[in-house]
Amino acid sequence: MGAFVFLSPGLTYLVVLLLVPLALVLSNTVFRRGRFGGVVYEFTTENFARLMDPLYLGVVGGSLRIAALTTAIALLLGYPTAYAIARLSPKWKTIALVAIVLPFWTNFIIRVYAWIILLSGPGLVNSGLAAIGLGPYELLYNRGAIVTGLLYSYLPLMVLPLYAAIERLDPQLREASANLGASPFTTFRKVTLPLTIPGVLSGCLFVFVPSFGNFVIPEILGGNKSIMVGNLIRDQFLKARDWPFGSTLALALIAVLLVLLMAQAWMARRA
Amino acid sequence: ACGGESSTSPEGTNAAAADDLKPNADLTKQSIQVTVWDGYLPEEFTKKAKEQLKVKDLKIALHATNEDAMAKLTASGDSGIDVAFVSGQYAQALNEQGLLEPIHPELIPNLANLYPEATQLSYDKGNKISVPYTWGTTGICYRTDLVKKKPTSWNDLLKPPAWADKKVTMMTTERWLALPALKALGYSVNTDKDEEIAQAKELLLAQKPHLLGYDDTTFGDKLKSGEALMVEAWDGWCPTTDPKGNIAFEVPKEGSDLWVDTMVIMKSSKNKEAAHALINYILAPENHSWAAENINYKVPNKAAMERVKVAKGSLLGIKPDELLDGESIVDLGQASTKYTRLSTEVTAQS
Amino acid sequence: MLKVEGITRRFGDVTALDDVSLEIRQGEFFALLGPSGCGKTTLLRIIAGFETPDQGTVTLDGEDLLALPPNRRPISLMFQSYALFPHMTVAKNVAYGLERERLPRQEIKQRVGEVLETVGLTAHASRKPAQLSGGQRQRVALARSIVKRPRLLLLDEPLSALDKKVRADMQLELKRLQHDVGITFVVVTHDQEEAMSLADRIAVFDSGAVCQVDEPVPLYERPRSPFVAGFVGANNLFEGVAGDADGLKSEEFGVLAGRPMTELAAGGKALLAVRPERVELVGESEAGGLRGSVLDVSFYGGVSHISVDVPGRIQPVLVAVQGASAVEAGAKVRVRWNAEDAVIMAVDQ
Amino acid sequence: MLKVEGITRRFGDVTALDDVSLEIRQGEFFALLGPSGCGKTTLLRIIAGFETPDQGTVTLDGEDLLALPPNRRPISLMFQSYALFPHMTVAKNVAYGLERERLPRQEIKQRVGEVLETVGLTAHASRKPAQLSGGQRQRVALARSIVKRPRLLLLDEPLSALDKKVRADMQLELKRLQHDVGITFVVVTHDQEEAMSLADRIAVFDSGAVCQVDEPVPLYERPRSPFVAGFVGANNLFEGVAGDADGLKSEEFGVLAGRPMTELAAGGKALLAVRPERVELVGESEAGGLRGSVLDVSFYGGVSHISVDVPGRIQPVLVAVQGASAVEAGAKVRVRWNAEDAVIMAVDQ
Amino acid sequence: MRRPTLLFVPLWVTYVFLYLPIVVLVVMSFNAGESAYTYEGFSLKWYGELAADERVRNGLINTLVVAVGSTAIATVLGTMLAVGLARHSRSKTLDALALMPAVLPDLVLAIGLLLFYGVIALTLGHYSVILAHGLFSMAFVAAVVRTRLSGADTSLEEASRDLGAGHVVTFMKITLPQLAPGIVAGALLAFTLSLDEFVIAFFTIGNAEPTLPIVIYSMIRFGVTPKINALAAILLLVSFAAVIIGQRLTRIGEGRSAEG
Ligand SMILES: Nc1ncnc2c1ncn2[C@@H]1O[C@H](COP(=O)(O)OP(=O)(O)OP(=O)(O)O)[C@@H](O)[C@H]1O
Ligand SMILES: Nc1ncnc2c1ncn2[C@@H]1O[C@H](COP(=O)(O)OP(=O)(O)OP(=O)(O)O)[C@@H](O)[C@H]1O
Ligand SMILES: NCCCCNCCCN
Ligand SMILES: [Mg+2]
Ligand SMILES: [Mg+2]
Repeated sequence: MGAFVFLSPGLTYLVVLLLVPLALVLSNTVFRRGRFGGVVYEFTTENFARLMDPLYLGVVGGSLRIAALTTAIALLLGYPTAYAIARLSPKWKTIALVAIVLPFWTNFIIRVYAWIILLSGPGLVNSGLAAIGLGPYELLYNRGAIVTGLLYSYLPLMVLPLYAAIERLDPQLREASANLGASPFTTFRKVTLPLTIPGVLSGCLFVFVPSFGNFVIPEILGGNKSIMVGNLIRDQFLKARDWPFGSTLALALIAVLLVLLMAQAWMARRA
Repeated sequence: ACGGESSTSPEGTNAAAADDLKPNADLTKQSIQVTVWDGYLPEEFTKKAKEQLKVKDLKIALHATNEDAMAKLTASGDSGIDVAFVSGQYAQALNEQGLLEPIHPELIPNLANLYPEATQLSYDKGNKISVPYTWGTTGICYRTDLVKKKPTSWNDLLKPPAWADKKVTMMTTERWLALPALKALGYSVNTDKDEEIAQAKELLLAQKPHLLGYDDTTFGDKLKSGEALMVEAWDGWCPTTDPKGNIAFEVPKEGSDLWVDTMVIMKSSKNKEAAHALINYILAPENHSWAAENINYKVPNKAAMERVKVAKGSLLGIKPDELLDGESIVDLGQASTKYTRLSTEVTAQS
Repeated sequence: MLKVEGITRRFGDVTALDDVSLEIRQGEFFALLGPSGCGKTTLLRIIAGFETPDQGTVTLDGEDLLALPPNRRPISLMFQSYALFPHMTVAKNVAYGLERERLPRQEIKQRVGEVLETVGLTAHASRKPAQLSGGQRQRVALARSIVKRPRLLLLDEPLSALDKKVRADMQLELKRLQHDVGITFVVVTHDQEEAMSLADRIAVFDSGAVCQVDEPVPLYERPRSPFVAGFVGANNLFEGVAGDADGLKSEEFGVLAGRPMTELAAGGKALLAVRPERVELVGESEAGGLRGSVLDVSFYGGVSHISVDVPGRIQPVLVAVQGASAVEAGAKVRVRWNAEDAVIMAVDQ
Repeated sequence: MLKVEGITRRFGDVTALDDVSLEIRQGEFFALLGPSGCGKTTLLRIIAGFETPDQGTVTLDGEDLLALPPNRRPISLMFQSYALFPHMTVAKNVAYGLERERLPRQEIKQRVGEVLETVGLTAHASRKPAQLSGGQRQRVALARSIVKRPRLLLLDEPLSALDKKVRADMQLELKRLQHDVGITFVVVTHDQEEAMSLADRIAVFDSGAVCQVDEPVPLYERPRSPFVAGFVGANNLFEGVAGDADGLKSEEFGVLAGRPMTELAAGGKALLAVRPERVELVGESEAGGLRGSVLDVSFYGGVSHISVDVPGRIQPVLVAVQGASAVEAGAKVRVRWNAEDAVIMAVDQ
Repeated sequence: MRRPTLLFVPLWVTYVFLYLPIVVLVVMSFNAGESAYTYEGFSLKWYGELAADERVRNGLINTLVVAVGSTAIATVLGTMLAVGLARHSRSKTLDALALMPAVLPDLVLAIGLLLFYGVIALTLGHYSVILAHGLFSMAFVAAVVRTRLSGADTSLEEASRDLGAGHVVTFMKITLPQLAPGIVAGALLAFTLSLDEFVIAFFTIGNAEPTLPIVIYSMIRFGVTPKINALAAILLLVSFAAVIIGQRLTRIGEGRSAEG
């Protein structure tokens, strides 16, 4: 009864707008590209064979590395941030949290462009460095710039779930740990961190996924020089008009994410 | 239903297969939906055209790139679009999929305003399925004050001299990415030979470490700011009219392309008479000249070009016959995936 | 050893502690006894370092405790709400404090094993707290704080969820720890029996203030204020005025036998307190005492409580007798006591 | 009224309840008494509907309770962990159940006011639970469940966090409620005194099974099993064999005076139990009883417990005397009791 | 307890990181020159140009319509879904399904939805974007709310049921207020994501008037001018105002509930 009332609206939505569309995408993977784009309904496995091409596997691997690096930095910066916010007084907490999401209410693309102003050859960072006799450095149009942009775009998605997890920890647990002789750092390592693993996992997922599938930031900040799997998919759909192969790449991407999701579920259960 | 079937209809659908259209149809019952590049039509266009054509409604949607437009036009059952602006080879591809309504010349008297050269475009000889709106070519746009030597060859871009190292950009859209390399090697921009494409790839890979980046849209800004010294550019987007007067455009000696942005009418349109009337309206010299004056692209409309005052530094002076020296990019069907792969291989390389 | 001086702590408009001073001696078993909400937990939290007093100082052997962070204080606190780590097993919870001291693994294992044995949870060592009953959790919390053998052990209601039997074992164990290991104990409790049986000295709190600090027997037998008299043991209280050599002059009952605790101003308002177990229940026909009728007989196991309605009093007089009682509700009786068993004290206005 | 039949509930390999059957009568005050972890909370949760038994039935006046969702059962449960709604004030918490019955606002207000008065929290009506002390929270939980005047009120350790004084008031209040409103009570407790003073009947639990259901005095005075004898009151137990008319034949002490509870097979293993308050402490020179020396004297307020080390026994013999005791540790004494005060029962193998 | 100031160093690092580009954007919006990169003196002219730009204005309105609509759907359905999954289901598959829209790259979702809308021959418009945004937002709301639920004390719900409340009343009166911080956080996240979402909107808006990100995307295609910076500054200002008003409103709300 309760199950039906609470679950059916959301599940219906998910089936109609997620599963059916995905089924349509997936069904494309076994067909051929038409001569001028579109799909010819002729069974083939060539798309999967193509996927194994080191060229594409290399792009997937590179994207994984970039996304993982972004996620790791986001976690290292986001956790202490969320932790500090959770320790503020209720009034400041709200303000600090809103301040985390506020930049997001401008615009994704504009914000990414702002980094060009900062990082470009004659840009602000280099001017600053020049003032102290350093540089100029090539800060833009490379992997570092991509990671910076991804981090900038998705850091709040790390902070929010972490904050939620940390905030609901019983403060007495920390007190108990301190009382038993643990330094603040040990308390963090042994009590706070293990109990907030679900938040860590959600945050990592929320940062990793859009980083992994991104194509706008590699374009704008990476100068298109290192493409990610998102660019690849976008190009197959919009440029090469090879929907079957684009769908196959998408399937690979979904597969990677499913593996991550399962890993997450497994770790959350252990935590 | 998942996108257009691979149509077997022969190239250049003949007019006999087309609907019968009535020249005197009641346009007040028809509404037109247009999709066009941003900035490609004047702001007051909707109001003025609607008034003059007396159509029931006129709506403009925007797309950013050909690819975006293709996604809209080919994906869903009914796009609801009557008139679309796309580049020539895309018009060709849309037609191959049977999505285009043949042009009914009798409904567009202003076709007569076009240059004769504009009816001989290789992707659509005789304007059977498309009507050209702007045209131009691709070349090297550069800072006259900062280059040590004026670029004259695609090789200046492909193998930048030390003073331009990491200060050049290339376009990323796959056919234009390949163009400089193919031309430098003396091949056709429409080649489908694996061997030739492979050689182009080698050139592009060798070039990559010396690039600032790949850029289709903001190369002009990079030139102005001095981040870039030479960029691959479409003529109209090379900011030669910049007040500082330090930017110039050069078509390399190996030759280049002729690109055309065209107007097409969708087969699914229910307002075909109005669609033709709209194209006819655009081809009127006083309307068409707006494009040349405001987007700095030449228009293939003789009567219109004659009205245009060419500003200092403008590239509008290039004549149609010079333009026709450029090679038209045509759609390569199945072989176009080779270019996708080429661009993937180049951009994926680290 | 531990010196608490002039501690005040306010929460908004609630004053949880109001100028509290206490001194606890080395090796002592000290109990804080007081009604719910009187500030006992707050005091322990200040000593342990989780609450900062608005005023006052706390020193341990002369060293300012308030300057030390909680993890540097040689003090263990057992939390009233247990605060067990939900992600660790019972054994891990207990080992936590020892691991912080970097003891050899073997020693940790052994000490954890021993303490779990003591609290009777050896079989539950590998369970998580969520799989334990309330009393089992309390015992884990207790084990976790005693295993460290700190210099000062603060226990907040350590035994409230335990049954009498386990409780008695635990009490013995706490006493053993005190003697063998020389730990100083501060135990919070609202259970006067527990306080009296365990503690060397007891501080009675009321609304954030200390009322009396004393050893159990004097506290019980010579309460210094009506509050203590009422709170420690269910005293029978009679109002009246002091002055008579034999006892208290009461309006309703004449002179009631009793001994003043201290010199009392003659004619001052005073209270006479007599313990239920000091009150004798005799037949109606006997001499002396007050007449009344039995209202209710409650059997408490070892003792029975008989409430006797005495005309002229609102509260019944409570009488405790050993074992089950033969009297029945409604019986006409007399209650009486010896003068030396009743205490007379002044009522402060 | 409430009939629990053959209830079994397992959690993994823990059997929390093992074939439990009970019958609780209309208007009765029934107590579940047992050590920590024996399954008391689990049974209440099954009756309230938050746990489904693996086997067995529960009926209320013949109606199958297990078929009803918790909110349709005319039963209130006071949670051991209180389960107060943290976002509501005390008054709102208490009013919650009444609001669900759509009573007029005026009536709700009045009843909430009354019950808060009863539990002594009128002044705290507009506080949130987080601003209350442990004992105050418990009283809110109690108020919240009694205000509904349900047909059956289940209380899980309702008074464990309260001090003796408030506790006595609460106990009286519970009894009053039982009489005035005619509510049937089931109270879980691990405190035998509480069980005995409050309850009409008591069920003693051990590891998920019912050991004995009886009225307080018989339960206390005639325990039917060694477990009950040991758990209810601190009994002194002596091992031996049955058969002698006068008592128990013990290896170490010869025949110990006592009366068998039931017919016992002669020569069968048996246990003699005698209450501390039935044991008399006399000088070493007196006749009868067992010789020993005083180990420890604990003062409990109303009573003192004296443990006497009797050679030949591991456990000391416990003696309870009223008030403070004059004997000191180390004194040589004798302990003795009357035959009718000692119970002999069989030990089941 | 004393707060170690060291704790707040990362917080400040984060804020500097988040706000440095924003400050630069705002400063550059007052640039007298044409370039988005080099400052050439103070001017308000770009604000004037922005004010005259009808497309930007309409884009903003469309974005808000889409964000409000999709957030409403996502908040209601996502909360119910979270509660349903946490309390009434043990299915790992359903858990994964509910999270999937949040972890699926925009592009895949966009392509899938485009195909789907094509199959059912839906003429695209703002509502198709709202449905699409509602989908991934729902997953975010459900995830955030579940994080909160997993720590919630189930005995509160039991107590409510025991006091005579049915599933629905218990949900409204007990579960929901317990979850409120999670729901607000989830809704905020959903709203934020929708405001800024480009890819899916781009694919599913059809020929309807574009949302702001699409307008910006096409503006940027033709080069970056300080007009875009001016737009960013205005958006920021609007956000600040919205936050402050929101705070006032919640404070009033709290005040009232404290009295009742
Ligand atoms: N964080 C707080 N905010 C507001 N008031 C508080 C807070 N903590 C405690 N109080 C109040 O301070 C007083 C003392 O609380 P404390 O917890 O010390 O009592 P206690 O003696 O331990 O009671 P109990 O025996 O019931 O646990 C109480 O009135 C309580 O309501
Ligand atoms: N959810 C659960 N999972 C596993 N074991 C459980 C669970 N709930 C209870 N138990 C176990 O079942 C047994 C009975 O628990 P219950 O809570 O009924 O005890 P109790 O008699 O109320 O104890 P206490 O007086 O300590 O509260 C205990 O051994 C406990 O560890
Ligand atoms: N500003 C970027 C918004 C990204 C929203 N992503 C939603 C994820 C859909 N899979
Ligand atoms: Mg307390
Ligand atoms: Mg229990």
